[in-house]
Amino acid sequence: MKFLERLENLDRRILFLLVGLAVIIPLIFPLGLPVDITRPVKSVFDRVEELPEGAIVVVSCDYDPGSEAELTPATAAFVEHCFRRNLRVYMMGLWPAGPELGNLSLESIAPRYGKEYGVDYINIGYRPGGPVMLVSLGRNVADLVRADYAGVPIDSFPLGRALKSARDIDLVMTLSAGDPGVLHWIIYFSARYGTPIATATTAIMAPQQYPYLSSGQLVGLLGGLKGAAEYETLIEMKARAVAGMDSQSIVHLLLVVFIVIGNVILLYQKRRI
Amino acid sequence: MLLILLVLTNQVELKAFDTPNDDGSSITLNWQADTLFNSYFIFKSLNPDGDFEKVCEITDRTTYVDTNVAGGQEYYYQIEAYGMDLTESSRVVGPVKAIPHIFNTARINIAVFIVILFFAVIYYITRARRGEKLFIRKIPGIAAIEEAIGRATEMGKPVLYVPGIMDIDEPETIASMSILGRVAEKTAEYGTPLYVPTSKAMVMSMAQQVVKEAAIRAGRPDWFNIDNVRYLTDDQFGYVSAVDGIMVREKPATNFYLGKFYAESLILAETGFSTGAIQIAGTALPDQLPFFVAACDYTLIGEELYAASAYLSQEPVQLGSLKGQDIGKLIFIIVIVLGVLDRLVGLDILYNLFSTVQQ
Amino acid sequence: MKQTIPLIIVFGFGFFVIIAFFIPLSAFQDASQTFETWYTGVIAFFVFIGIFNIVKVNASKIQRRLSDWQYSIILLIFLALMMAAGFIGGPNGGVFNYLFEHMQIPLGATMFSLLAFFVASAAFRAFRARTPEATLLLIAAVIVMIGRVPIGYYIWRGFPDVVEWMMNVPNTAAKRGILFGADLGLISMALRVLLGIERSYMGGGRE
Amino acid sequence: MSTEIGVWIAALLTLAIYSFLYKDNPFYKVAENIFVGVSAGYWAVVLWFNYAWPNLFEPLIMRGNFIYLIPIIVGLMMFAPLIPKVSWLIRIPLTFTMGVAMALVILQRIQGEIFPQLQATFLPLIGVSPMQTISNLLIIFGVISTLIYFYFSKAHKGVLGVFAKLGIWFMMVAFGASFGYTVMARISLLIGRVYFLLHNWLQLI
Repeated sequence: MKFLERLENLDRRILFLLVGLAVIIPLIFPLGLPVDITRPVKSVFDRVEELPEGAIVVVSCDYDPGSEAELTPATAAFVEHCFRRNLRVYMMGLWPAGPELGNLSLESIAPRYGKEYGVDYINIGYRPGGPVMLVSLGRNVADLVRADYAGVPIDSFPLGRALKSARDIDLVMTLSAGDPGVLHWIIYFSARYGTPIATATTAIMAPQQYPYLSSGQLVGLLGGLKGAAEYETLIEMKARAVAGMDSQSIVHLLLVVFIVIGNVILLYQKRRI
Repeated sequence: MLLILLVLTNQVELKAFDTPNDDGSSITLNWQADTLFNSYFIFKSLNPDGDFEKVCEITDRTTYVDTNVAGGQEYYYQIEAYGMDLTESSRVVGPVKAIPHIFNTARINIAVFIVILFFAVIYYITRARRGEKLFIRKIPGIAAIEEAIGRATEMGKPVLYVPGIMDIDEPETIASMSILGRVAEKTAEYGTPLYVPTSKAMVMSMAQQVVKEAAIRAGRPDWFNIDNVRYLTDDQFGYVSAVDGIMVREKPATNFYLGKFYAESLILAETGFSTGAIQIAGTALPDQLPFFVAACDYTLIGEELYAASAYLSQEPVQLGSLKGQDIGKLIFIIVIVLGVLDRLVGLDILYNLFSTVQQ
Repeated sequence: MKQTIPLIIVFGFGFFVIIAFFIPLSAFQDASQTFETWYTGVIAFFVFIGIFNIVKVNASKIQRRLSDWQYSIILLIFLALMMAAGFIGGPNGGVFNYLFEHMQIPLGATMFSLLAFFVASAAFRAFRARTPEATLLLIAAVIVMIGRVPIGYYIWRGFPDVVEWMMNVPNTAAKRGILFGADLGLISMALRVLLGIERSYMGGGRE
Repeated sequence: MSTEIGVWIAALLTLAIYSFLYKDNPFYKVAENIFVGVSAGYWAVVLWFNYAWPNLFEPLIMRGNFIYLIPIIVGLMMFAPLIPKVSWLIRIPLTFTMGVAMALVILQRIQGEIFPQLQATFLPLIGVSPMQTISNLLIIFGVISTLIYFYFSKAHKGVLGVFAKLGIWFMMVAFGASFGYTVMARISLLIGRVYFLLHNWLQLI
């Protein structure tokens, strides 16, 4: 049983190497496993389906490049769905870099649906001030938003004029990677104005949202890259998120194997004592 | 016949009233009307039969808050509803005036709650101050803090104290600063070096004060080295990369991670583990607890973090507040049980009591 | 005075903001709002003492030729470069954005992604059935880990539902319990701070 | 392979950080110090333009609102420790911030967290499916026993001990589940970086 002892003191760099390979190989040679749909994702999808044409959806990009890997695919899939349903997208962000990242998705998707800036979608950019800002935004948008992200007066756009306060918002989608983010939207916005909030979060934050899902404070949830992959599947447009799912599966299996080995070692040690 | 019925049912019922719980700057209008209507003109006047001025047009809802009102002035309102080819006016309602309110009655539930909790804590603090002995059970993670400092001293290695990555407006950071005071006092006594890298300048300023005063209290003002309490960068991962560097280069024997953490928790804890340090973590929110629990030797969970500074101080007054918290928990449990029973019998009294959405 | 004035400030501003929350009169609302603005401003303004500290610590490291002092030069150069780019060219300036996009973003994302490796090493070490508690941790982790990925669905179609149930029921329950406890601890601590009973945060001694 | 300098810089920095997994080395040290320098500068600029300027200086300088001198002077007290005689003045901005922050935190946690979460725990036990009844009972039990675990002023013995133990079990299941749930996120990040290296830099996929 020398082998097990060696495994026990396994240099963790070997683990690291295996994890690295398990990610790289399936990316180059994809397997194409199917994706199942969970209820919180379906709820977001259904809510968007139920909205009447022309409804205003606030898409708040509350993330930064650190979580871009997880949230950009979700942003893209959600915006795609909104445009397909002819909803109006009002983009903003509680994090400085968020709206810039979100804009990349808007700009690449809008032309495909013939959407016009200022009419069908708008980006008002980064909105600093967290909680305080959210409260005043819900009260009166005009107090706070005078120009879009490029500095063009907001009144010069039909969509800019259409949104006056929280009452005009049919749904808020926050793509959230931390604070300020989904919690602030719930506490400072929804709790005050009753606006429905949907969210896509990093997978790390997802479990934390379940209490809010079950209390109805959240409409639905896209958790991590998996959530984005599910949404991509629901809108029948498989892209980057679905591609990453194979690597996910392999690494997860690898981890389970590690854990099993760890426990075999434990059993062996126990028996020896 | 049908037409008459339509006309009869198409009445528009308007209600105008002073907006509750505001500062006297608005009047709220609500109306009920048949779904055949899709747009409403709102008119307002200073006297019931004077000239009504159009205020605005509403299309998508049946409520409006008029904020363009002078305090104390009486107003009259009327609404015209438009449908496909129907028009209907409501009767004139009024007079209404906007009155400033001095207490937000919608928040009375919160006020009562705060008063009860404050009272519970203050009550036990007072009892403790009178010299009453209050029993507080041993909390393993907290007991481990002193041992861990002792271990670093024996090994002749420094102690690393990471106060989280958030600013002093986060309660976890404040709790961490309080614990830092106790940790610094101990390390100063032993003469063990203490590194406190921070991610926020304000936390650095506060930590410098805390450590300096602790050194003075321990009678070792010379031990305090201001450069050991330093600011690195506000950036989450920039900060982590530098703290990781400190860990592998200075090889501290004990790492404390107490405060508010996000994804960096596991990067810190795993790097710390690889250097063989004893690790004690503590954070209040559940998100990062699993990683600290998995990778650290001891973890202060949730409330234990806040209890730690009171516990470490061993001051009766502070311990008294822990007893007050326990009363708070008891209240929570009772409220939950009552709330469930309340729904079981279908009363929903408690359910509504804990509502916070405002109109 | 060194203790009293700060304690009066903490008490005064703290209770004012709490009371103003319940009084809709505009005088209270406006004052409360103003303090909130000031406070965000003051917090942000403090970053300059941080920058001052970085320069001081690293300059003295270079001067005293402490180990790895050469790297401090790199740090100071990039700090100066970034600040110059930002304050001269503005936060939307070209150089500023270029450095942000091609240095800070990839560095941050890569540092973050180290977690993929650390999650593996932590799982290998920690998820062993040593005690009943550790066993629960291990079982829950493995079920969710498999149930969350497509391959889990392949193995057994019920997996995602089990995962959802675990997230919805035991997970929600425990986290809610932790939240309630933590919030009580927080309120009690905040009260101790506001009343000046807890003052170790400002280096203050005992009562 | 990419011909863009920016992509090359990013790729090399990425590899330098990964080299830390093997062990600490000069490449990592260079990347680390660049990172700290660049990001500290970045945040100084962002915090100034987004918070300090609009909240303190713009009202004073552009609108002549002299009351804003107060917070600015309070803020400047951050430099007080440099002058030993008045070093205690640093406590003024610190305590001001804390006073406001603590009050806001108390209010928002009660309004936004405690109340809605309590409300959500008042779960229906009848009129739902039997499975849901069991789940709801478990949630209620779980919340209560977790709260009991945090009871400080009684030893965990007898009934209290049983509940506290149950509380620990609930927490362990929650922690395990959360850990398992987040593994995905972590892998996603690595996928993101590997995608960058393979796609944007090497252009293999």
